[in-house]
Amino acid sequence: MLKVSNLSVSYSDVRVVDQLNLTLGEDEILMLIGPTGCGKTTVLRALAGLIPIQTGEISLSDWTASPQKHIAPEKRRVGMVFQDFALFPHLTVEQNVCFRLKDTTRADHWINLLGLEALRDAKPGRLSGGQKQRVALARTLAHAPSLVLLDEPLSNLDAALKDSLRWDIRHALKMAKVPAIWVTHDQDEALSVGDRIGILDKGQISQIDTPEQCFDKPQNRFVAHFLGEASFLPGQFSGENALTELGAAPIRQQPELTQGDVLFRPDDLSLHAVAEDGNGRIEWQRFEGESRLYAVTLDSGRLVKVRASHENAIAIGDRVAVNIATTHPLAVFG
Amino acid sequence: MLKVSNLSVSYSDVRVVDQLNLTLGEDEILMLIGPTGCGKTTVLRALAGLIPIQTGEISLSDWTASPQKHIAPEKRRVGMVFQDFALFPHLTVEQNVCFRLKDTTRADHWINLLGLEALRDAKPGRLSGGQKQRVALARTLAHAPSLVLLDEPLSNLDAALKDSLRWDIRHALKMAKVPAIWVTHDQDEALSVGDRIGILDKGQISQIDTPEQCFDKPQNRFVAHFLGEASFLPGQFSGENALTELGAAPIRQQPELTQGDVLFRPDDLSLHAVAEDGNGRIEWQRFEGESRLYAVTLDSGRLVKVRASHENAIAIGDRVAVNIATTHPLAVFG
Amino acid sequence: VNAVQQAVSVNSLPKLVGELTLYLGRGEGGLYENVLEAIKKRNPQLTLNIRRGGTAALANTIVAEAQAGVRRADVFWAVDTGAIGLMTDEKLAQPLPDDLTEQLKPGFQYAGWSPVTGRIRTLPYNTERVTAAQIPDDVMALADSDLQIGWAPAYASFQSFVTAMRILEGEDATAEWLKGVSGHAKSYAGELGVVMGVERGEVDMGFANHYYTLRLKAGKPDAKVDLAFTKNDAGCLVNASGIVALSEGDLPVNFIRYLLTQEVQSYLSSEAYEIPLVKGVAEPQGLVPLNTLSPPKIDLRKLADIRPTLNLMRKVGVL
Amino acid sequence: MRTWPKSYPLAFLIALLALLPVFVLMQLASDSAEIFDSRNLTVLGNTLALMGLTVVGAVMIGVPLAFFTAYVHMPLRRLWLILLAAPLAMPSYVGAFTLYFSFGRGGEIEQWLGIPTPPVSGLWGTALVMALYTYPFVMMTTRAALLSQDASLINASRTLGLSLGASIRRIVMPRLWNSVAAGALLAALYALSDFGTPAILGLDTFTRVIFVEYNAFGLSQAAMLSLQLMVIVILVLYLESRVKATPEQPGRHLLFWPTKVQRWLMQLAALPPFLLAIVLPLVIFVTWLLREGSGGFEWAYAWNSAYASFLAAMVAVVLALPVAHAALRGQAGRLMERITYFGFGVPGIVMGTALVYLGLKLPFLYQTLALLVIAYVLRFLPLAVGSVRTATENLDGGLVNAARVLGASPREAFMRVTLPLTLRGMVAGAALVFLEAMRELPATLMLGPTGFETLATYLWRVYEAGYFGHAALPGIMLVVISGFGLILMLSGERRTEFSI
Ligand SMILES: Nc1ncnc2c1ncn2[C@@H]1O[C@H](COP(=O)(O)OP(=O)(O)OP(=O)(O)O)[C@@H](O)[C@H]1O
Ligand SMILES: Nc1ncnc2c1ncn2[C@@H]1O[C@H](COP(=O)(O)OP(=O)(O)OP(=O)(O)O)[C@@H](O)[C@H]1O
Ligand SMILES: [Mg+2]
Ligand SMILES: [Mg+2]
Repeated sequence: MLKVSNLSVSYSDVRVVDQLNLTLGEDEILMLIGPTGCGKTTVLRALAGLIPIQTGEISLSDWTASPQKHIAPEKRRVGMVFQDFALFPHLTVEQNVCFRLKDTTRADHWINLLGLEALRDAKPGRLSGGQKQRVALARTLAHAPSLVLLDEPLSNLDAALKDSLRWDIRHALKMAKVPAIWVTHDQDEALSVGDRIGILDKGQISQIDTPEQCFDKPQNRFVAHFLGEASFLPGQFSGENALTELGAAPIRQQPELTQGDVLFRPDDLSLHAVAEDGNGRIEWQRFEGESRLYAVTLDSGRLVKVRASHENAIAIGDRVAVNIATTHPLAVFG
Repeated sequence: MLKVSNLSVSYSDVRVVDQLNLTLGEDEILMLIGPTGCGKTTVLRALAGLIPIQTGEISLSDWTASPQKHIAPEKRRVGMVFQDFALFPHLTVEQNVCFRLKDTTRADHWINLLGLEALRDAKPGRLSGGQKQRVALARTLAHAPSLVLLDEPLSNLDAALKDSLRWDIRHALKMAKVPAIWVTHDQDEALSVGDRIGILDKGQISQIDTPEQCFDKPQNRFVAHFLGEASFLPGQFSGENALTELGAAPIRQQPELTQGDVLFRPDDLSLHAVAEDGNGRIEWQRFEGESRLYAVTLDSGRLVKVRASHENAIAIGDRVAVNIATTHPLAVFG
Repeated sequence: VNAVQQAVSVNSLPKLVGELTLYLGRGEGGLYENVLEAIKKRNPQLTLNIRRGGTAALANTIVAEAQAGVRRADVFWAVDTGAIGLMTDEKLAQPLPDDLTEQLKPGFQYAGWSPVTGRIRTLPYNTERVTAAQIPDDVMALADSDLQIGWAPAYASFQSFVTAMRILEGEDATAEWLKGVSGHAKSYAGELGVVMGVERGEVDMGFANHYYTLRLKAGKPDAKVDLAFTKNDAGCLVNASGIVALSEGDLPVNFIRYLLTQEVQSYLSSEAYEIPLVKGVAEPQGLVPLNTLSPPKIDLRKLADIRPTLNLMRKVGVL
Repeated sequence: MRTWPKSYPLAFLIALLALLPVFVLMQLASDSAEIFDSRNLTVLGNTLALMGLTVVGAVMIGVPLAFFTAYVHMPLRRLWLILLAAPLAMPSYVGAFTLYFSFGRGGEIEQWLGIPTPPVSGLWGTALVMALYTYPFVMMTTRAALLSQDASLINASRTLGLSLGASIRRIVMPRLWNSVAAGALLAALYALSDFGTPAILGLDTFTRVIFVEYNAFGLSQAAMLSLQLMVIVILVLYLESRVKATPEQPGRHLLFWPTKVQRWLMQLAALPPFLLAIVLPLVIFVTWLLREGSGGFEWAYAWNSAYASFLAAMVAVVLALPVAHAALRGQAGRLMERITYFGFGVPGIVMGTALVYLGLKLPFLYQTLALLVIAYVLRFLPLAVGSVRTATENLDGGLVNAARVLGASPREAFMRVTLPLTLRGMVAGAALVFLEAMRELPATLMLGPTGFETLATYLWRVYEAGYFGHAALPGIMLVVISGFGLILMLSGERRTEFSI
């Protein structure tokens, strides 16, 4: 079990991670997301013992590190997949993966699973970006650490591989019963793979909860914006209802609020083209394969995003009628 | 206008790009996607003149390169954002971006737009992954090339930034009227930003067409699988209809085929939980924010993926009824 | 005729005027320097350019220059007679006037070059390990003594000494002698090393030019080393440093005259412990007077014939 | 479409220039009858043994010190670097002499402290002294490589559970071999060509045979023997060329912050080479200085030394660039680079004489400072080439590609990307040439302008005459000026620091 309390990290004078607290269960997977430069990699580096920490305490099953008591990285049994791979350029793929292994069966397992068989004897210099990432992944997982830190481990892989790999990794982590912190920029990944999601903003955790909770009940606008598309419309609240310019919407009751903004996800709204009237105009649209995302400028001037089937393509500038289509209560912010 | 004909590239003996043909209009953006290691980066490197080509011809407005006539990279006026950034470690962010610029206004423009103002004087060594990527992007765009090659330019950025940046880049490319080839692993990116998509498989182009065409009318199963989730069910075709184990489905007529597989996208099907009967069981499900993706093992043993609202969560192992819900004709393969 | 002739004084010499390039085949610390400084001071109109270097290296340079038709050196002052021999063999040396050569002691008068100072072969011995009486006065007897001997076979002075022995005693005797000594000898790089080895008691005695011992004792008065001499054989050979005029004219010759003056000779004798070779100059302190020694009579130019010596030493296996 | 790399013509010219002295040697040797004397076989054995031991010793001292100076954070880091590189400025014959003089029965150490010490002589003693005066070759080339290695690899290795020491062994060292080898090559060539040290310490090596011939005016035989020595040189060059590196991008630079105690211990361990190679000779000379007083020293000697050496260092580095560049472009370039090493493997006097013959072909240059600088460059070019090459070799081509895609010509890419990133190697190379030129003797004596006295020639003059007290001042000056030279060059290196 990992326990981090009041962790702060600075580079020279700049505090990059600020009083961070988190605990991780036996085999829990925490997805860490946040804007670039918010300190995700720094948190991982601190946990791995690669940079000194300024305040707080990090403890795993059998060690506790603090600013006074630095534990060397190699004593922590923490595995890390680096954002820039950090493959050993003088070793082949196989030698990289088997780096410290006596028994290479686990290495073979991961080499196979990650489709690196044909590249066993290649040096990192001639691998493609995705191949390098897979080697880095295999190396860490094969060394069976007691805590796994993954820094955007799949960012350079194609969607199909990414999709199957994230399940394989999750599976492996669960099987080995090791906790993991997984940094990602991919919302699908964050929402689907993790047991919990932590949203990091300027070195502090904004919300840490299950994917469903984070998505449906974001703590604040930052989280709402950061996970999925979000549009806000002002409304007057009365009990479980809010009155907005698009009409009445069911909301999650917040007794102390009588007015504020209602959070609409693109699928909470529907739209159809109209010859005349309607309540807005298409600002831009984007093809997403199975669906299309429309941005509509309402007549009030506010912009909302609406997801619709890919079949009906409405041209930019056309008038549309936007309606509230949700049946579940929406989140509101004061 | 870029014209590539019969381009082949090998590393020592291994042919990585094989007889590739493509043309790019004045200010067209081509999204290049494909599995890792399929040769995307290699294509870009060949276009930039960084590796010799074995056969074929590459021509841009004022030059033509062939195996006999190598044109030096610096003579091609081709800009490239490298997958591993390739920032100059001894130069600051500003010096990197202004590398060969006399007039730095364009550099300032991109530094601003990409939010690098505060990092002007930082050396790459202390940048986060996403920050590096933005610097690489700014550097290329600021140098105003006549063809832009982007190798996964946004893979390390968070979703929100990615989303806005891809529009900014598209916009800039269109404004400057430069054609671009943009390698990505992000399906949303591929489908939404590009004018056309090229799907590369083992060094050959499988299909090159508009996003809509590629998604709706994939040339072959590989393309279908690669762009979006795909399930196939066998059926008997008669005219514009196919009879499958889930019932009748509208198909795009293919006179020469009387039977084959029908391609179902997750939104072409619908499902609801049933106490008894139904036609399948939930194999796994995944939360995607606004929706949930279910994998259902039909009683025939085949697996289909169905997308449904995130509100109704059906437990794994529950029985469900899957129905065909599409109104538009589906693609079929012999 | 001039048995008790006084050496010439600098005061009686003509002033040197013009530019002169001296190749100085040895650097004697500040001492030669002081001599040259003094000459320059007396002759303000003389521009003296000095090029220093190893004697062999400078000799080779002069030969190379001559082959290329370039002449840079007017005078060549060399430590050992081998280099002088090369100059005369290559016909590069200008003849010297008789009145100059006649200033030198008998046996040191040559037409093509002039000896400047002499050095005598000595047997430095460790005063704690052996007494003077134990050192034989016949160098040939050392071959089968049981003394531990230090020598420097690669050193030019030693090779001149062997050459002298070869001339005096013949090839075979010399070969026997080398073989005999090598049985109880320790090799050093140079004769300074030999003297130091003796002083430190690594060996009982050694072969070295006299001045190394005198200088060592000057810096370290309690040094446990003293000098012994043999009689009438190569063991107490007096060899010389020499000077050759390479360009015609009076200036080089007159320059050489300065080196043979009373002042210069006695300065080198008292400060560098070199043996003055001009008639009527006192010998260095701490060295037994030259006239009490009995050096062998030998034409020093013959010492330049070093090739057979090397072959001999190689054959015996000491080189 | 294959065209000659742009650096080839220049490199070819330089290689040709480097080959000229060898041609002269061949011409000189053509008079010689004797090809090989079988009696020289034991001498050959001694030479090879000395070379081997020297390399081992230089690597064993130089590599740890490279780590110490590159990775350990401590006050006065640069001073340490300078002190540890200083042995290159001290002529090794001086060191050999003083060590011989201090150790052993009746040596100075026994006289002062009454502690008997083993003598420094024979094969082991010679190898020890040689290693003491050649380890900076290894230290400088290795340090330059260490500074450009990406530290994140050590981090990766440590998170995989490997201790720091083991990580260095398995991750840093294997990527370092080419730089170590480049330094070791220089040490080996130095050991092959040095005369003074083995002679003083009583080891019979090839150079002594050459020296005896030379002094007996058997110049042609000496040249022939030197050419034979070059066969060994070629062998060593070949062996070194087999060590290859994997290119990589430079990255974050690693720095360790040891505790006070650790730092003291490390500094204590780093001190002995400096004490033996620099302090001991100076102490001996100073005691003689006190006994017999100094005289005749002029400050101009110091200026002459510094000036000529500095010029040589700069020219050598500039010429090293195309050669190093060519070496990485192909077989032919590699060969050209190897040729430039010849000058360093031939004994100084023989090389000096060859250069006299060469210089005489250009009478307007003969005995001018310009020719002396050319001679230094011809002799010490390999010091610069080796350092520059290893630094460039380790650099991944990705950055150059990035520059070219931005429109920079290969030249511009080289100047603005490769060059700054390999500046460390260049500084190391310049420093090596500078230090080596400071102590160079034979060529200075034979080729410098008449009357041009340097610290090394003055030191030799007084040493040779046995006036050791006079050697103290030039000895100290050599070390001090080397220090200044190094500071000057290292300040150039500092500007490219891109570590955190
Ligand atoms: N220098 C090289 N030498 C030999 N093979 C190479 C070299 N560079 C790349 N390859 C191989 O060529 C193939 C294509 O590589 P490329 O980098 O073009 O892939 P990619 O499509 O960009 O993959 P990714 O999406 O992972 O970046 C890979 O299998 C790779 O291993
Ligand atoms: N060595 C360093 N010295 C100074 N500042 C640094 C250093 N490393 C990182 N930073 C700064 O600290 C902040 C956090 O960096 P970090 O790498 O943790 O970001 P991140 O959240 O991982 O971003 P990304 O998603 O882009 O990888 C950034 O603003 C970065 O510029
Ligand atoms: Mg990061
Ligand atoms: Mg790629």
